[in-house]
Amino acid sequence: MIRIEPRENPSRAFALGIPVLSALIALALAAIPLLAAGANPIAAYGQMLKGVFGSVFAISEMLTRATPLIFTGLAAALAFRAKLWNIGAEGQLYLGAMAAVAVGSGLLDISGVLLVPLVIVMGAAAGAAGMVAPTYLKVRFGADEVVTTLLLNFIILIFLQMMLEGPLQDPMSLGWPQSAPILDQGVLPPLMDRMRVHSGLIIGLVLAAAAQFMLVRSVWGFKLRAVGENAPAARHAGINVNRSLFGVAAISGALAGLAGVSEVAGLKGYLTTDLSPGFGYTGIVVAMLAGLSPAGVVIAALFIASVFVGADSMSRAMGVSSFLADLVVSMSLLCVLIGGFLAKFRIERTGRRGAKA
Amino acid sequence: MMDLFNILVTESFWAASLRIASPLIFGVLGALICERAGVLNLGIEGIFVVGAMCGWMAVWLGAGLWGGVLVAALAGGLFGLLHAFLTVPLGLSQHVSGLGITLFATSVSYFTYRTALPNVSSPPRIEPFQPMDVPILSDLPFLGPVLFQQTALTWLALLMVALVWYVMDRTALGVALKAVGDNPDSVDAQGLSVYALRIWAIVAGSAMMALGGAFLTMSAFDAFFFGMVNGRGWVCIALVIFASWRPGKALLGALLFGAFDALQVRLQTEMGALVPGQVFLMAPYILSIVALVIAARSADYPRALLTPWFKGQR
Amino acid sequence: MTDTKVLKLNGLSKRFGPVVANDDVSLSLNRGEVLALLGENGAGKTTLMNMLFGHYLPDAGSVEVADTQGSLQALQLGHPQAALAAGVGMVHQHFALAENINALDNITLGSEPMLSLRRNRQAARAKVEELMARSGLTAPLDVPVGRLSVGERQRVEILKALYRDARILVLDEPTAVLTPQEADTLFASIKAMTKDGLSVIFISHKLREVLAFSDRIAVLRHGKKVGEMPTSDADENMIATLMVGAETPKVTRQAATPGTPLFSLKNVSVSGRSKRDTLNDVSVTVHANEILGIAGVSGNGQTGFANLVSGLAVPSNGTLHVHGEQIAHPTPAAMIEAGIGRIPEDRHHEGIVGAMSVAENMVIERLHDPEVQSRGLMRREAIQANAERLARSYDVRGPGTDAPARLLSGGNIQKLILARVFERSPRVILANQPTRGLDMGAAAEVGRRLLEARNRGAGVILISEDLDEVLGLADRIMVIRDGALIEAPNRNRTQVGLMMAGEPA
Amino acid sequence: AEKLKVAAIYTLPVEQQWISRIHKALNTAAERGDIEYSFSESVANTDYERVMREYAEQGMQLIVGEVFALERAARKVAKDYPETAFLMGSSFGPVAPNFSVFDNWIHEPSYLTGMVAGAATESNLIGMVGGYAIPEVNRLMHAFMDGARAVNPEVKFLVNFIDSWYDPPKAKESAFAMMDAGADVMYAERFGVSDAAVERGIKAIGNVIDTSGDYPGTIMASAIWHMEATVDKAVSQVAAGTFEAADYGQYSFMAYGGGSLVMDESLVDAETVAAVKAKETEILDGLFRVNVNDQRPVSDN
Ligand SMILES: Nc1ncnc2c1ncn2[C@@H]1O[C@H](COP(=O)(O)OP(=O)(O)OP(=O)(O)O)[C@@H](O)[C@H]1O
Ligand SMILES: Nc1ncnc2c1ncn2[C@@H]1O[C@H](COP(=O)(O)OP(=O)(O)OP(=O)(O)O)[C@@H](O)[C@H]1O
Ligand SMILES: [Mg+2]
Ligand SMILES: [Mg+2]
Repeated sequence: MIRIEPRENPSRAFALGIPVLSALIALALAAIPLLAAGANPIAAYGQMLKGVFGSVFAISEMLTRATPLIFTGLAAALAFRAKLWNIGAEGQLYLGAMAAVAVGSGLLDISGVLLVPLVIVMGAAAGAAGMVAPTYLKVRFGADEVVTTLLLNFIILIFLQMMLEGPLQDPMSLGWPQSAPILDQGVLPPLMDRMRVHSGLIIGLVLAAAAQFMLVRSVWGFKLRAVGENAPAARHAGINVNRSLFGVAAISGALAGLAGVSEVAGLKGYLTTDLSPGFGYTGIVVAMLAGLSPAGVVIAALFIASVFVGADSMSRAMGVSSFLADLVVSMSLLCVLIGGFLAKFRIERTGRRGAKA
Repeated sequence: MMDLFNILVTESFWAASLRIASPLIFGVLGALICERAGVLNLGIEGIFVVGAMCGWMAVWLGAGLWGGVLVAALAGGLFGLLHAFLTVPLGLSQHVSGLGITLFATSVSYFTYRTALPNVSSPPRIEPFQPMDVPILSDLPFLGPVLFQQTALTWLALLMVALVWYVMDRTALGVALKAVGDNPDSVDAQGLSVYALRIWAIVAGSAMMALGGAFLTMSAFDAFFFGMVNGRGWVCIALVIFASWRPGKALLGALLFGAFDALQVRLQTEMGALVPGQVFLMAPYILSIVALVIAARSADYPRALLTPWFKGQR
Repeated sequence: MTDTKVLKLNGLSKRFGPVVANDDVSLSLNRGEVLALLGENGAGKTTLMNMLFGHYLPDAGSVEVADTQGSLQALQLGHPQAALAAGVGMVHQHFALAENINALDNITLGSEPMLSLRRNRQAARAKVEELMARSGLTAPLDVPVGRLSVGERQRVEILKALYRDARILVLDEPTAVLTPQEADTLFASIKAMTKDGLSVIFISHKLREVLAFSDRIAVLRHGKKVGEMPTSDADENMIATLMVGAETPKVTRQAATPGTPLFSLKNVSVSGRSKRDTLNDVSVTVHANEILGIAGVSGNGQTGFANLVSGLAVPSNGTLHVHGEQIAHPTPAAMIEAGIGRIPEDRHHEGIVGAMSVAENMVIERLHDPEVQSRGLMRREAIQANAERLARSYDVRGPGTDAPARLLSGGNIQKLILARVFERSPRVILANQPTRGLDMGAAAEVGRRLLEARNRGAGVILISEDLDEVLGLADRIMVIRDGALIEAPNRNRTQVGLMMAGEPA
Repeated sequence: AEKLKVAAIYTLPVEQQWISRIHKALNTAAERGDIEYSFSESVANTDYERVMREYAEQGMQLIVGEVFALERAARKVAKDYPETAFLMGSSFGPVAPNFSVFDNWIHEPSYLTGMVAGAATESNLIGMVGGYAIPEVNRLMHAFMDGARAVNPEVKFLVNFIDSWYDPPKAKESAFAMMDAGADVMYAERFGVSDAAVERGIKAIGNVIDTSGDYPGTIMASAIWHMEATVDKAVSQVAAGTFEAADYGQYSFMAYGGGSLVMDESLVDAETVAAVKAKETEILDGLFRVNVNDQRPVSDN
């Protein structure tokens, strides 16, 4: 029989060391698929490191990959804090991206000082709408938001296809379902010459800091936590639970929408149906790895991005299937989850019969 | 409107609905079993992929069709066991563990497939389940084509509905499962193991989900493709709530979704010139949400869903 | 009474982290005996019983249980299954019932082979019906337990244990949610069963029933056994002293003259989802310097009444006045604003946000107060100082004001809520089951605070199922039944009890 | 001679019909010993640019791929690596000095398969199931429809898109629905359609790849894409150091052997075979040009 006991005073080194150790274990486990594919694991690890940290380019690519994850991670972290299970960041991301190209690709030919904020605000608003609607269905009809947000992802993606074959289609695209590019003055400026990493990253970091501060210090954050931890008690104490839920729904959706804005206005320039390789879903993982802490989201996003970019680059260098990258990411996630558990609890073996004296 | 009516009375439409519903029936039953025991299994989408890949691969390697079904179920059960380990004794977040399992199961399947078949340009095919032509019954008007020209796996799905209903409603095991999803303490206090019940429920439910995947490669089609699960698992997560965790309603929900989907194809073909085709593609999802909104108030959740339970703690 | 031992606990110890819940406790039980286990909140009573039943694994010690032949056998620890097989049944302090299945299924759960495809429901039903007839404990068998009243649930819990042929029955605070009459019936049934050889350990904070129904008393303090005696040798004072290690001051009510009306309902109805939260045409006025006691069997509309006063329920008709002003749209915030302090019935679920700190829970009802926040930001120093001050003056004990409130014991949670409520000097106080599950010391403290508030001019509404408590504290008594409030003509215990049960006074 | 280092980057798995043709041509070149071939499949568009740069950094001499969703970014990368040759599926033009483009211009054989289908249908109703309505697909469908109308003015079409590249069960259901509506010849743009045709015992027309071996007796004709001409041309130019930015689209034309028609003459009546062959010669001789129409096709009603 085993027993699970909370650790009394986990030391700091321990709390930090365990996740790192579990990430290393995950990498060790990656040797299994590598060997199965006939590659040399040791060489592979070298390639992996090189792929993330080997050059300024590699690092900038890792940051580029992490940027949308910071937004979607924050979106999930804040909503989950209020126990509002927003599984729809993927759809909200696309809503944000659609709004961004709708206003940013020529509708208004205004100066960048105005256009960039406008693109950002419209994208955020569209994402927010994408989460407020299911929240309304939850509050008004009791429709479970896990389901509605999940299904909305499909609906929005199909809607996107429709828009890209219709009103949002670039007349110059030769029939391809893609939007016109964001005007030059509407683009989020890049951070480094010749690199893809762009100022969306800065916006993400600032928002993460703001979210952390608001959550811990503000009345808004206080209410949010109270609603999430115990909604009946919060209601009893005079907190307007529905208003809090709608508020956090709007913010969560807006953050996911900003992920779309950042990808489309910072990176790709125009919108296609495959803008996001599942950033919305990965955001949930990022948020949970971060223990729903906004500051932690940044670290978790960097972690996931590093593992992916490293493993992806390694798979190419080693000539093994590129599906390896997702495999390594998922193994790291599972190991870090277990590790996080071991950092907080210890598992005790107890005698099967009777007690130890 | 006349068109719609004409479609709804054709046998082939209902046969198609049942065919489309079959993998969903497995999936929604699997989700139902897990959630009845109090554990959300978002690994379903990945477990579908595993079932589709392993079942197909086993047949391709010569295990025979039923051998493939068995392998798919075992593989699904194995990933279920992993989810169970993470969420039951360790009590980790069911959302994250589930999404992690989906990512893991999908990437393992893809990687394995590609490593086993590095250089194919068109996926190898197997001889899939064939529609069962039951001599006299198949010739019945209407019911014949709808019911008796389905494959054995569709029949297995219907059988599973009955089985799950029977177990849930009529056996001690079913009562215990329902109880452990409502209040684990009630089960613990009666000397049953909360852990064992939950773990086995997740394993069984996941095996069931994998059959849904196997249906895709062994009955609906005869080869494995990347991405062919295409969100069917997620749909099951929605349907189980629509079904209020009842097997009969789960069947109904899956059939409704299947019917919407079958209808969607037919309407898109007929009216594609008038309305963008995507409107029809969206319809099953939108109608699911509408159905959920209507059904939501009456849905009584397994109260312990999402809440981990630890022995000897409060 | 025979003196054959049916149960021996030998030197059981149990720690939870730094807390020593049980320290070398030994106890024995005779056949046909009723043993009362007493102690303050957190003294370790439940823990001791949980070790006996196998929920917790002791750190040290052993348990012996008599088999059907009467000889003591070592019990395998840590396995409820083993305890059940040895004839030990336990009724938990918090119901351990699945609400989505019916009573019969709850009772037979775990007693049938799991993998069998058939169940013998007839035999099970016959056995339960026979048990109900024999024990006098009845409950509807075919409705989901979620629809049963607390009293019915309590009886299902006991039937569960009896169904497993328990020869030793452990009852952890079985009467905390019962009316005096229900409690008396329950004990009468149990007493009858001891004639057939059933042995009982029961835990209670109600000394009246302890003295009336037990044969022997054992007292725990801080996890240690500090006394054991035949009930005939004990009296209230002596037990109380043993329990807390000092004498507890008695709460005594002095008469007071009611002042101006502070809170009034005129022909108010609330349409709820069940009988619990439905009110029919209720009119009542609470005055300054007055404690209005509302007695009644749980489930008769107390929840609806409390929701109304808390601002959680909106009246379907009638008017509500606080301090002469009508409140047209009651919300919790509006009620707090109007000066109503609320002590909720379910302190864990409605009273506190367990994951937030004690300090945060102390200000949760006044987030707009400039003392608590400025320009949308929480004032941490002020909140901390407030918490320290309140913890001191209301004696909230626990791991500190920074610790999550869930770590407090039930009694201390209640003190936290009292501090939060009384701190604002509310004009009207709603106290819903304020002493449920609290030990005598803590309960006395609540009573003292309520009286103090009334003496300073507040109007108090005290909702309680504990008739003794109502009789002891209230200046005026009303009985709630089927969503209606009826004035009690006098303070006669029996008569009010009968009114609660629905018989004409 | 030193083997040429060639890398390919695909946004979908190599089983996808379109990609499988590029993959096959490159594998053939590798087997011949001309090149050393590596590839990345299922690369998300977000990652595409990084992968291009990584391969360029690794010293690949020729990079093949498809840049339909990132036309600009890809051209930017090419500019940053002028030493590397890029041969990309693209809707736009080449960019000097090193960015060449190609596309599956097999509208000519598609037209011919349309003639086969138009002659074969008895119900005058042809079903077409597509993945996404992108120009690459639309163009071939329109060519097919033109071919069918040329031999049978009565013919009508049912068109359906499943909005997925990989959902054979769904494609199959779409096909069944069309057959229920009376279609007796199917245009099989996606996996799954021919399977439905086999089950119902009707005929189908293949596209891009030759699947007649998998569905004997069902596939009357297919328009096949051959990337060999394109790939071999590019490889030899890179090897010779003469690679220039050019539009390789023409190498997919029938005249260059980039597109061809296969026909199962046992399933097609002799008259049609003759007519199709005559038209094929006209095309090869440059006497007939098949129209290009990239608009989304819709059902007739
Ligand atoms: N599962 C647990 N985890 C941590 N601490 C526990 C646990 N169970 C009990 N304790 C500790 O054991 C002590 C004894 O608790 P127990 O519930 O046995 O008290 P009790 O005497 O039953 O109190 P009450 O009269 O309020 O029911 C408590 O003070 C608490 O600190
Ligand atoms: N989950 C937990 N983790 C750690 N300690 C706990 C936990 N739950 C309870 N405790 C500890 O148990 C002690 C008593 O808890 P418990 O709820 O039994 O109090 P109580 O006095 O018995 O109140 P009640 O009236 O609700 O029975 C508290 O002091 C608290 O520190
Ligand atoms: Mg207690
Ligand atoms: Mg207790």
